[in-house]
Amino acid sequence: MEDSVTVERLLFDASAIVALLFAAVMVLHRHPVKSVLALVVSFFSLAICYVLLTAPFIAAIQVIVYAGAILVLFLFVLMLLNIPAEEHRRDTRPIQRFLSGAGILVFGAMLVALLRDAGVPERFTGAAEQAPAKAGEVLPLARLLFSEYLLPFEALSVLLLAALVGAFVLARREPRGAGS
Amino acid sequence: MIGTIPLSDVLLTSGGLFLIGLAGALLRRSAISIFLSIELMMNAANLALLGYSALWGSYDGQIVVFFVIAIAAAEASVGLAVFVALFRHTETIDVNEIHLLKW
Amino acid sequence: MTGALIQFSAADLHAITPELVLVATGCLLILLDAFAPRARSWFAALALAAIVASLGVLFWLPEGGSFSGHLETSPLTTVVGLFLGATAAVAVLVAKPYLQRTGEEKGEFYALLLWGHVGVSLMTRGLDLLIIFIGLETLSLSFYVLAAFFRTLPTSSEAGLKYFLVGSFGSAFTLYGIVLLFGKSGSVRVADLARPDLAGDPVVIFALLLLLVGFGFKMSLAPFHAWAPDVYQGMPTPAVAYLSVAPKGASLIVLYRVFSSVFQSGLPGRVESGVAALAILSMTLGNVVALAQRDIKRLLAYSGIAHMGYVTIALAVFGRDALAAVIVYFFAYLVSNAGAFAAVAALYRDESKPHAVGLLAGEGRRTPFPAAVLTLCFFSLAGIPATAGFIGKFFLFQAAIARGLYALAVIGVVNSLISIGYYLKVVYTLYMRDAVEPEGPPPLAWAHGLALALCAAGILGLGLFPSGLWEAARSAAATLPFFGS
Amino acid sequence: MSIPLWLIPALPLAGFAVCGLLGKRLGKSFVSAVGVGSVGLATVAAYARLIPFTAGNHEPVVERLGSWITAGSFSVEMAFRLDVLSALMVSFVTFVAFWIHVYSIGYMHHDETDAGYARYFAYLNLFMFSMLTLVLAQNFVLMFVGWEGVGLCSYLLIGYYYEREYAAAAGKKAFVVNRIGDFGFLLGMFGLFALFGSLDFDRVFQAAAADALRIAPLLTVVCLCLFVGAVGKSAQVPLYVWLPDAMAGPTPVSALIHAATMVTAGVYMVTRCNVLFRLTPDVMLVVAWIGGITAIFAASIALAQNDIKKVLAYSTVSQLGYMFLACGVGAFVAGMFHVLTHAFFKACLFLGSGSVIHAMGGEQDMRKMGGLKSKLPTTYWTFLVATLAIAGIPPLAGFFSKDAILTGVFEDQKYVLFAIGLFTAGLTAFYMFRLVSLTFQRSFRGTHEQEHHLHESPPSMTAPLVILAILSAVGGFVGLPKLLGENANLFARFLEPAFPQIAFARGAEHPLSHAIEWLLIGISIAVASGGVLLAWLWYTKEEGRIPDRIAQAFPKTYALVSDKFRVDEAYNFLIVRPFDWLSRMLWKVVDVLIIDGVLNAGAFLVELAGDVLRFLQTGNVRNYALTFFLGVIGLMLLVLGLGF
Amino acid sequence: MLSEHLLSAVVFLPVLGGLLLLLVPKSNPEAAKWLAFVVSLVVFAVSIPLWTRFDVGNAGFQFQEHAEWVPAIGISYSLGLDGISLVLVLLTTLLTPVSLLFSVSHVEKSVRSFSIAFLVLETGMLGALVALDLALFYVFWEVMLVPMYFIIGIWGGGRRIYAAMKFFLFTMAGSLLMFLAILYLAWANQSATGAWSFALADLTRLALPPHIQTILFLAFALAFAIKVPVFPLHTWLPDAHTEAPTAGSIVLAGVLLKLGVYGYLRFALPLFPQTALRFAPWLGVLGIIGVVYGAMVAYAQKDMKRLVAYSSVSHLGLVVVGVGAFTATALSGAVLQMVNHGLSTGALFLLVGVLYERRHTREIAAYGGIAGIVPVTTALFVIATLSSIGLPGLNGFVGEFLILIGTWTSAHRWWSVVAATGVILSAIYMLSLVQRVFWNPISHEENKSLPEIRTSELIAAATLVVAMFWIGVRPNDVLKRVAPSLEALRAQVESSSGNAEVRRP
Repeated sequence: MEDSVTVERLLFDASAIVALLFAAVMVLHRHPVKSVLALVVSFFSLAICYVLLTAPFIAAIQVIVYAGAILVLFLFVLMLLNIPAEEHRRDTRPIQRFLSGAGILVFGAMLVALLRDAGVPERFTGAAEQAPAKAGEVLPLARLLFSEYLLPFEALSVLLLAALVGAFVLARREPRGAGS
Repeated sequence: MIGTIPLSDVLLTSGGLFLIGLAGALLRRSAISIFLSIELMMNAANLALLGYSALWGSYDGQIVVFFVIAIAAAEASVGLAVFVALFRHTETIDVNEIHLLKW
Repeated sequence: MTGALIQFSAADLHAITPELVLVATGCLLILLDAFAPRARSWFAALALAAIVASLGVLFWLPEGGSFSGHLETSPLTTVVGLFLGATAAVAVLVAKPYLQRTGEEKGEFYALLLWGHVGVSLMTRGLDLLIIFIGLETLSLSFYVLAAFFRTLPTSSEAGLKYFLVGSFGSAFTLYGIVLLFGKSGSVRVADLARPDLAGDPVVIFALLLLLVGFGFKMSLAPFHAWAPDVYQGMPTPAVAYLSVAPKGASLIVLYRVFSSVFQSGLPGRVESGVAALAILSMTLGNVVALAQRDIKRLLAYSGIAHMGYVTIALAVFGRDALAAVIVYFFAYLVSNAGAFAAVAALYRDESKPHAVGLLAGEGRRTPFPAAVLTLCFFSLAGIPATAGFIGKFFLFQAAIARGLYALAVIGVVNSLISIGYYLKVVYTLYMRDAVEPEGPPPLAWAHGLALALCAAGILGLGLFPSGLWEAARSAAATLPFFGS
Repeated sequence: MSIPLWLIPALPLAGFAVCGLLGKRLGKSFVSAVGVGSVGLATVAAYARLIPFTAGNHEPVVERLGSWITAGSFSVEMAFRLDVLSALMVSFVTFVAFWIHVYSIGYMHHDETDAGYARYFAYLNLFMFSMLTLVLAQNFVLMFVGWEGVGLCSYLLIGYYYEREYAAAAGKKAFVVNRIGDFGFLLGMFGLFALFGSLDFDRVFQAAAADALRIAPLLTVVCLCLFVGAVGKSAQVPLYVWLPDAMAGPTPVSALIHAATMVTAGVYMVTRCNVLFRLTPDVMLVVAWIGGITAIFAASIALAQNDIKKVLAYSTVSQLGYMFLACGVGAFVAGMFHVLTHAFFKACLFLGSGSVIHAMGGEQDMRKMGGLKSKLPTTYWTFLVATLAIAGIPPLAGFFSKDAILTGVFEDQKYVLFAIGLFTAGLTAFYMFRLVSLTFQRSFRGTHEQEHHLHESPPSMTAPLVILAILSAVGGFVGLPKLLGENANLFARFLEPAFPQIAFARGAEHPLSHAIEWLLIGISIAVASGGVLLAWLWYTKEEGRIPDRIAQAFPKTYALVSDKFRVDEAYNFLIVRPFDWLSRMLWKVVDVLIIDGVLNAGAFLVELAGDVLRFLQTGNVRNYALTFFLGVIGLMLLVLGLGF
Repeated sequence: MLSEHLLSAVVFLPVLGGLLLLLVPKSNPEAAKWLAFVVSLVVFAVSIPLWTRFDVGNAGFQFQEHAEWVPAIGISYSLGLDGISLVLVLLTTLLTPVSLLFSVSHVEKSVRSFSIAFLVLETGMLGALVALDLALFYVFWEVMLVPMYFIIGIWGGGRRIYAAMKFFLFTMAGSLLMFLAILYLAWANQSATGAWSFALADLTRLALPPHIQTILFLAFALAFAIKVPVFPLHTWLPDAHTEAPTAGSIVLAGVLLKLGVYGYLRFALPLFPQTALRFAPWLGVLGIIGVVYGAMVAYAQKDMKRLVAYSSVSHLGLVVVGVGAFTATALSGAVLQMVNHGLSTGALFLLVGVLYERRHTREIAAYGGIAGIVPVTTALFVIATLSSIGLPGLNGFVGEFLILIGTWTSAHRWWSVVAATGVILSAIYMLSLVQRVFWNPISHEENKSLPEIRTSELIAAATLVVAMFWIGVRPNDVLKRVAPSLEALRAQVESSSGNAEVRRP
């Protein structure tokens, strides 16, 4: 399809670029705290993309849960352990860097080649046309969640429970000498 | 075509994010940074999901994203707990320094 | 879209009772641990009871889909559920004395084990990719924690870290695969993948391969195996006994479910060759490297890698009999491998030291029973006739040959010849060398003995009378849609 | 048919069983009773069958005890045969053997242990069993049983003094060399079976006589194989080497086995198969030449030996050569006749030497003897008679048989062989009298205590001597030459039936004129007495100065001869040592180095691969992630390829 | 009851006995030893009716039993006995008590386990000999390895672990490919007839394309050739025999090796007749190489057991020649020779064991001149030697003779010429062994006080000697039972191979 330039699209691309940019910063920056902050920015701009993709609710969760809760948790742990910046020294095994680089290039090539036209098979674009772009309706989402997706929802509870208990088991500071 | 945003933009962005995450996971030495990169990879997945979901005009994609975010959160809590537990022994989370178990 | 928000029927409730029982018991254990620590000695019994109960329920479930077709109850899920439950039971039996000895007998251990187990069974029963993914994650999270469970041991924490990092790395790939499949089919239901035009689509194949990678990782299939030796070594042995068996079986079942739904008309040649390549690599690498291992847990890890190579042959074969063979193989693998880890747990005294094979010298005479069971397990893993392991290989290679994959079969047997090398190394250390350790392992607890006895019985029982299991596996395999059958 | 034939060998077998199992406990006297008794009974049983047989028409008798081995097309019976040939053999085998058993009582009495004594008689009885089976067998396989059985007994008896290394070695040597012969015998049997589908004497010979032309070429090979067997058993060139060493055994054994009976089995076998041999002239020629060469070769060695038993041994070899010479020229009768007479005088000689050695306290070197005739009169006179017999001085037995052979050779126009035979006769006379003079005449050359102990042997030993001496004296009259009337040669007439007329086969087609026959007789007498006289002159009268001078004149030649032409050394160098070397090579190189080497190398490489690959497991989780990732890429590339 | 399940009884009594042994307290080794011995005796007793009630002249399988095992893929528990298996079964049930009787006075280390292992081994061997279903056969075939592995590895000599591993891996290497071949056959049958089956009778009816036949045949042949062992694959044998405890060596040489030839006759030949006949010449050539090579290498040995072990290579080479020649006579000879080799080599190993248990060395050089000190042992050893070098009147001769003469009448006359040299060679190496060990002057003081053979050992050895004489004098007792089955086999092979390459005399 020949692309028509619209505001939406510009906005999307812009925020996408920002997201990519800060993601790169996150990866490249040697200081953990700073890279976390970079990630926050990247997540925010992703949230914008979400909105443009007619998923405001998810965008909200993205901001609140991800950028808000999770990354803050990261920062918290970083402070707790006051991890220093990865001091800049030559990697003892350059092979790791080299192979990773090469691998990423190859894999990148694949991804691009695949995703450039990873659209929906033509026969089903019809379905795509009658897209109910009722932006930001939460109710249907909730309905689905409690009917169609009830089981995953309940399964998720087990997962969260396990994670909770697990985190508690591991992080709980043990009275020294206890055990063994 | 979602509205006027071509799907390819979305997917390529997500792919880019995935690759960047990948790079981070493979190149960073601090366990936390590695895990951050992995979070990024999951976000890449989310973006793609939303793109497709919008394309199909269904909510399923969004639901999945919703779950993924929750899972990511859970993973984060466990992961960080693991780091803390390990840190108590090794005083570092630089994975280059952590190789009691090998060969 | 009117009426109650939550649409939820008694049938659904009935369908997930097995999981519910386990989850509830898990919570109960946590609470007891917090408020009635003195009940600890009963935790294992409680957990075991829960597992047995859920197994019992399994047989009373009405067949068919539930939760609007997201959860399957079928011969397949029943048989596989039996397999998973048995594994969990063995793990619990082993855990009891083991944790007592190491002073780590906590409710959390059992709880996490049970919840992880729930995750696994959801993987096998889930009819949509989301449930499968959640199940996978539940399993992973629980076992990340179990890996690091011995917080006093640096090795344990390190195992936790490694498992966590590589694991979440892997699940990112799995997730991306799921996303692409969703994108192509517009739904997360496995059934909706069954569209002729999808089978050939490179993106779909790419996505399926990502799934193969992700679940292959759980199966510790080379080259996605690197985590296994380290994690097994650092992880509490009972947890390994579970992790090294149940999730692997579940993963392969999931792969079979998805592949069989996409490739209605058989596996495309290139995919088949890809799977075959993984199988060959895994068999060969696992066996060859296992020869060089000194630590028995690592040795078992590599032997596990090799065995996953063998079963992956069955994925390449891709058919009803092959799936049945997979099921039989995993039952055999359960009794042999879980039994082996149970014996290992019984034969080593000190968790903080590596489990060097050399330390077993002379145990054959000093602690005859565990040693004998370990030997039996190893002969079974090596595929000596009259043991379960032989039966597994028998049906596996039979399927391969019937499908005309002779090369795979030949490479398979050559590999099992190599494997005999290291299995016998352990055996002769047990029986033909003189003891090096001043004192033998601690006295055998009854639970432990029971676990060993069950495994031994299973090995010989399956080895001598495989007929019943094969029939069951056949009918179970019929659940999935297969070309031809 | 009062006594079944199988009983004749069975009796000594029983003796063997008793002596072998109980002998040790029951003591010498019991053992001698059983050992000699069983043979005595066998002799009686044998004659009980022989006398009626000889009296009656000499129709062969076959007694079958039913099938022994049946497999596929092959089948062979337990069956015994009494015909003129076996009758002849049985008659003298049992007789001589009996007296040698008697002799042994005295000879072996000094043997320290009861166990050894019992062992000795057990072996001797076992030998009798085998020998009688050999001669009485009705088919080749059963014959082979006896054939190998006598070989075994000779092995056991040569190695009787097993604690002496050379005795043990000699026994082994005898068995192995015999086995080489048996190898030929086996192939011969296979060939016969392939040709005639049976190994029964009657069947084979009749079939052979029936369609001679068809089978002739293959039959030649078969007969050669059979003859190889005979060569081994009867110590012919090139397989004679075991017989001289065999003297390591007790002297009665040498007398019985290595002179009178076993070694003649080869001659018996060839004669038994005369139908086959007569059909294959080429083989006959080989037989004749082997015989002739052996005769002269062994005789020449005997010239320079100083060990009394060694001289006798070589003379035995030489005499056996004579017998084959006879067979080779078709004079089977003469051959068998010589077998008979030889049995008498050679047994007598060996027993005599035994008596000497007994008296000399084990001394066997003739240079340390001399002048024994006064001390051991009986031994001396018997010995002298036997010597004259073997030398071929009329009218003693040896003269007739030897003359018959020479005549046969001449009739067959093998003049070179005739010359050889004649010369050998001379040599024989010479070295035998050298022996006599060195041993009995002249003055005693041994130590004083030896001289002190010199004594005549007990009657149990002298009696056999006398009897055998008498037989060597008169035994020849059964076979007077044809000159003295057509029916003079009872022996030949008796054996008639053993040599059926065959088409295509050629007998003696040009009979000699009486004049020539007389001439031949004259020549042989002259040669024989010449040899005797020369020996007497050189050794008794001149006290051996001339031979010494000759020896000094040609030291090399003398050394060569007295070293038996160093044949053993040659064999050792050409066969034994290469064999040792080769077998060690096969083991160390092929087995250990190549086969195991390859296998271990394979195993090692796999192990090595493991040891290398395990270091991929660096312990660094980033590397794990990387391997994972690379695995993903690899899989993708493999399945999707680069250009999707 | 017992009567129609006679075979099952014979096969499984030993294992039941083994379970019974578990009840014996570890503290009481004597009881364990004797109980094991008694069990094996009972097994022998039970196996006698097989011999007496065997319908001589009936070529087919007798005492048949059939039951479903894994019906879904047609694995059945079917046993049967014909002449060939009959003699080997009796050999097995005879040699086991003999070995156990010998062990009674010589096994000290964990006696109970030893006895159990031995009884399990017996079941394995017997099962393999009577199984008529390939899957069942394979199970028994492999199960044999495990107890033997332990017997060598635990109760063996100095390099026992190496030997045990080598034995296990070697044999496994062979049989794994056979395993695949069996699976292929079953599948071929399924795709041909639509029904799964592993029954020999069914699979024999398959008409496979030649190239497939060739591959499958080679897989089978490899497994059996390693077990026999045929020339280049023999190197596991000297080590295993040498390091194994005496009882182990007896059974190893006496029975296990035979299973190679047996398997070839029972399975490889009927299943792949054309190919088998096409490869027969190779087999024969390897056989004669084995005869000569084994003999020569044996001659070079300095270790008594090693020498006897290599003599086995030579003897079984001769058996292989007989099988390769494939005439009725040669085949009968081969089967008989298997029994003979079991008896003579068994006896040799037993008597070497007698000496070893007294001096704890197998070095030939450590002996010499002991005939006077241990006359009975000497006598028995000499008899065993004579039997092994094929002296007429003893068993060895009959077998050898039949093989050679049968081969001579086959298409490959020259084989028997070469193979007959074994007659000479065997005399050379065995007699020099006898000379160096029993004759010659006494070279070592400690030998002067060498104790004579014990009664138990004497009985064990004497049993074998009696058997040697019996077969030597009345070989037909065996031959007439074997012949019909062999005839049937030849008929079957030749008819289905359609070529008369095998010339009848």
